[in-house]
Amino acid sequence: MSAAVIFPPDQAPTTARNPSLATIAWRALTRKSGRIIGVLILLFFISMAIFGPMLYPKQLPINGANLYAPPSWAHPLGTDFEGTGVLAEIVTGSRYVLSAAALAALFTIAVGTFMGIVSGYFLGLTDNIIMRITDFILTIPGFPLLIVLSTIWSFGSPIAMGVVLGLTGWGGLARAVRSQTLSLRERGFIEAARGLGLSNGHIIGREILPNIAPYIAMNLLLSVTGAIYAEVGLFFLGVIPFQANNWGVMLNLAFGNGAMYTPQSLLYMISPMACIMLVTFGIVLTLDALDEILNPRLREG
Amino acid sequence: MGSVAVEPAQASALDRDVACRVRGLTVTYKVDNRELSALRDVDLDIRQGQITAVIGESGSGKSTLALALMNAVSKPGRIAAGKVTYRDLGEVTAMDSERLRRARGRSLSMVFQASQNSLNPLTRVGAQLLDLARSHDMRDPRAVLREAAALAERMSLDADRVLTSYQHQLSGGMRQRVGIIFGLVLKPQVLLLDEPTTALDVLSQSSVLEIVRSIQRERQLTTVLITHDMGVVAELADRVVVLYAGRVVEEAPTTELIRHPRHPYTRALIQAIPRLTGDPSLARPLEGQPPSLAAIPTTGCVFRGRCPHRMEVCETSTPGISQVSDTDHRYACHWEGAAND
Amino acid sequence: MIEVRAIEKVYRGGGGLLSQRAVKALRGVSLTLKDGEAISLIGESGCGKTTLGRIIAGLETYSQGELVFDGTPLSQVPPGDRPQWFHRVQLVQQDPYGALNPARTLGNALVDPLKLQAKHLGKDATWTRERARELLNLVGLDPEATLYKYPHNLSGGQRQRFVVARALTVDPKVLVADEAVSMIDVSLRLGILSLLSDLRVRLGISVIFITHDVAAARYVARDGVICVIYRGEIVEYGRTDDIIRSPVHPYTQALLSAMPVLRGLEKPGPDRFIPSQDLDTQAQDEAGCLFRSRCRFATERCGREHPNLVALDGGERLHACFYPQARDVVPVPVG
Amino acid sequence: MKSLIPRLIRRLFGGIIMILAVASFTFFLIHLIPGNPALSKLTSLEMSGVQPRQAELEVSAIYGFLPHQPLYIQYLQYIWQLLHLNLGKSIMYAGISVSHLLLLALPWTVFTVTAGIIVSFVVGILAGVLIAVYRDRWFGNGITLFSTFLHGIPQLIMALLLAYLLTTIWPIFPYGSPYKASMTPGFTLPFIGSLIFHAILPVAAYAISSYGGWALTMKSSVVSVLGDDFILASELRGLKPRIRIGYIARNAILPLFTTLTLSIGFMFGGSVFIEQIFDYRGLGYMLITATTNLDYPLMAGAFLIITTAVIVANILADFLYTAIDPRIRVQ
Repeated sequence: MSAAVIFPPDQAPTTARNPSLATIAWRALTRKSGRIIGVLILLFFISMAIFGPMLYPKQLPINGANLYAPPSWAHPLGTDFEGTGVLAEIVTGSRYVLSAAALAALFTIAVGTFMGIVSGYFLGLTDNIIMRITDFILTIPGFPLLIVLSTIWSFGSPIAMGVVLGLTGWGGLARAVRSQTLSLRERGFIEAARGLGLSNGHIIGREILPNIAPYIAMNLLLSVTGAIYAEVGLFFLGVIPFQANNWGVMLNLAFGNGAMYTPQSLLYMISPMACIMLVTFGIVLTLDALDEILNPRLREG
Repeated sequence: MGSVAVEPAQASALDRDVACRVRGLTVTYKVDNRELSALRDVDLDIRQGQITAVIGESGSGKSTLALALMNAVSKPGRIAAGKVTYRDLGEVTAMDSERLRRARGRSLSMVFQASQNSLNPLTRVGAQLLDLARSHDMRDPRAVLREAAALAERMSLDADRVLTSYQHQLSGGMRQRVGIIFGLVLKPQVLLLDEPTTALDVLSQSSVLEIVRSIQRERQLTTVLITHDMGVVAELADRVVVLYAGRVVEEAPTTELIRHPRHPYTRALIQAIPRLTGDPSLARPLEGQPPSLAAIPTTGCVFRGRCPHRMEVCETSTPGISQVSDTDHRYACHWEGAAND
Repeated sequence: MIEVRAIEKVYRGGGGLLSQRAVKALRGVSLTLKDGEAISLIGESGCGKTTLGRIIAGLETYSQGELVFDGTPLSQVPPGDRPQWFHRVQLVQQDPYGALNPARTLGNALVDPLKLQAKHLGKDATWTRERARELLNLVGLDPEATLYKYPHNLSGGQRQRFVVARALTVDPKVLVADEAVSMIDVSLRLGILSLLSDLRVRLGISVIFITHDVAAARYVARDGVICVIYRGEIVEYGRTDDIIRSPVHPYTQALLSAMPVLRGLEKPGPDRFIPSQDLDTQAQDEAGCLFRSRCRFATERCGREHPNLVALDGGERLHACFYPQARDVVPVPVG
Repeated sequence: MKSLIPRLIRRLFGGIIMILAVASFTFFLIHLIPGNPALSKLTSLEMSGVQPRQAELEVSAIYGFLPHQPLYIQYLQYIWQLLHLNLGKSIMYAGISVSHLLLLALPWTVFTVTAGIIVSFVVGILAGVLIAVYRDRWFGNGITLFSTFLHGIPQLIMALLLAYLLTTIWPIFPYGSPYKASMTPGFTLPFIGSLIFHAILPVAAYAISSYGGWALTMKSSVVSVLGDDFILASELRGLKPRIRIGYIARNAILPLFTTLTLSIGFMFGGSVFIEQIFDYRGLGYMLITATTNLDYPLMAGAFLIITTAVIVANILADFLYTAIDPRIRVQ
């Protein structure tokens, strides 16, 4: 009996290796034009954060004679209430915003994934305790909590900011990862692995994690947007001492110095907001591709 | 017993006996820009007042057929060719949506798989029966409730309890009986049963089959039974249509089919049933895998990949319909051995 | 040899804090399974047969009684050694779709436990690779066509074969197959059943087959025993042929009656009856015979006294009915 | 009905525990603030020559506990005062009790947040249904894109944009206070009209920033309900379209109530920006001003009340859900 007849063409026996991750990623990216745009936006901002600040002096110059100037060659986005170039502020401010957001996202993911898997896999008392804490964290509104915390802990540096955002933001992810772990447990393969004597470490690392990896990767990017909003918001409210220029500080100064009341400040007001929205937009577009890259079932299609 | 090749038109002898006629039915699904046929060129007569079973495994197209009989194939599928005509309703494949809606549930009613929840989880059973009655403009919706209660009592259910229950308060066997009540309460002309007992417990299965059998006999209700289980067919059906990979491969009265299967697939299927009597080691597993939609060959015999009697001609030419002489038994196979039992 | 000694399983919970209710899944079940023997556990869903299988496979604990493997009771095994101890029993689950990790290749799924086994036996990586191929061949899968695939590339029947191969990686002495064919296409079911029978003969492992399908139970345990379970109790037990030919407990008779008759080849047994009442899984009645509310032969005594499992005519067969009477409910072959 | 009452009791009990936990958190927070403000206040009062007894009374009135006593006594004092709804006295609004200040602030926040939730919920659900119905056409894709875009804009940005664009660049709406400054507050038609007119932008900021989430959630909910077996069954039973739409709508909206609880916290959290930007003297405004002016009793009180409001709103949402879903209501 020839195998070709028994097996449908798309399931024909193959000994060929599966395509490499790079090939899969490239295919997924090029499938929709929006995805490429998303990745390009992100790359643009990342390089701005890395190299941008090198182009400007540490202390940006003030020019009292050139307040709220319209765009010019020297200042393509005009100037602010002190005559400082808006573009210069945007570029130098990006490093803090993006690095703190990236760190916060990493912390959030690490803590949330750990808590969620441990809670969903071991169940019992561990689960009970972790879920109580999660409920608590999820119920308390995030911004008010951060504001209150700012009185006892100065989190002006990107690392401190990342840690704080990570420690207060893992609740949602932990709960989602727990429910995914629980539903994986329902399926037989976890039980089978235990019956075969495979260790808990193996089961968590090799059986559970690969299944929720796409979800975690997507949340990593989503947490970046959440972290950007949080830090920009805190600086806007002025509850954290400014250590460096960033987009939140720009909004705070604009708001506090009356830029709200004059139409001339249009570019100054809009620029930091536009950057935040562009980064968000880039992340959303990239997420779409990431989902396909990491999901073995979608890859086949 | 010899066999002769016949034309499909000749095959359907008596119009008076036929409640529903399917001709040249082809249903395709659009997958990745390819049109794949789930059913191809199906001819079928549903006899008036009888139970006609359609048996097939997954990928045979039997669920698609159930939908097509109500002209309810939905995207990405479509009825690409053919007609489904009922004696009392006319051609459902040509009806506009409002006429179709009036026919569904009223003249043609369907009992769904036991594993499916066919009830709205947020509304009581009684209220949903009233919705059904109002949708079909019954003059006295209360009478429908009374009829439902009578049916419930007959199925040894507590009618008051069932009608005031939500779906989640009913066990699997009870839900399926409620599904049957919905199917019968408006006194349809044709009843479709789609895997009515799959996923039910053994004892529930046999009592549900018993209920269907007795009501069908009493009302002489034209019934179509869609199933994968030869046991259910043997218990209920008067006639059987065997579907494989979207094609009808054999059709005969039930006892005739079970006693003298002709098509190699039907033979293998019956041989693969473990039974309570006889030598268990005589049962033979069926080779190969069930058909997958993407892999159904478009020319030649659809079963050839698993067939022990495969010949060269099976690769190139689609077998025509042969009829066992002087009987109501038809099959589609090139193999000469099929003619002998 | 496996001995199940008077095992009870009680689930707590249901109904909130105030109305804590205990659900008795098993009420003192005793069984013995010799090496290489086949036993089929039959009953409706919710009767406790699955729980029993999972307890034997070490996936669930029991409340009372004792589980004994080759003379060693579980209670004497230190908790740390129990996973290793339960290696000898492997469960083949009902759902072959959930039993395989969708995110990993089949090769990995097979090699992981084999690596543990290799370490245990002092073998090297070559042995692992060869053993993987050997096992796939044993269950009728083509190794080259299987190892590099993901589970979604296989059909239901192929998956279940693979699940059996994976269970064999740790050289079990017992396979517990829990409704192992109910989610597979009809045309493929017999293939899996005969695979289980073959493995038992070729490898000398015992098979515990859990099902509600009496015909499948007979096929797998044709030279073994059938054990009928109702609401956590064994109600009838005996050699497969004896149980099928002359069931004495009304519940067994109901199960056998419910099997469809292949008209044309068979006709219904003269005593066949169809019980109209469904199993009430919430039933609270504890006095008397647990089956009496659904039993057409129940008497006043059945409501008063609880029938215990006793030998029929002093032989090997056991039953738990006050009025054991053989009835012809099985289809009779014709022509 | 049987399971409803125990569930109610359980939820209320859980809520009280939660509020107690938050109160404990604020208590310890004040102790962790660098320089221990309560103790330093006491010292400075005593240094300036106030009688020790008098100084103690004053500090105790402000913070609700006496800083030089053992910690557990301070804690008990604090909780005891809380049980009497005494949150201490404000520092920046010298001498005014925190509970009085917050009582005045509460309606502003509750009014705008509730309006925001209702508007976004209703509009979001309608948009979600439209997207689901037209999901394969440009119209549906258009709304999806628009909703995804709005969903991505944080409250801060939305509020700033609305305020700047619609009051400064295009001066359509008033800006800077919750009602016209020249008016005297009272139950008069012009005053209420002015209140509503001034509230349009802040409510819009709340609503727009969470509208997208509702629309997208509702869309996936409708799509998943459309795939349910009973919807196909209702079609094949020939139910009238009107009845079928009712089936779909009820089943699709229900799961959204569980998301509502998360949204409530998000909305209250956003009040810190929106009240700051639109100059509403609500809870969020109080929290920010208290924090930046080192008025710790007011800060702790505002935080506690915001959290309590969220917890109460969650319990209400949970009840609404329980009342609608028979699967929980009837066992």
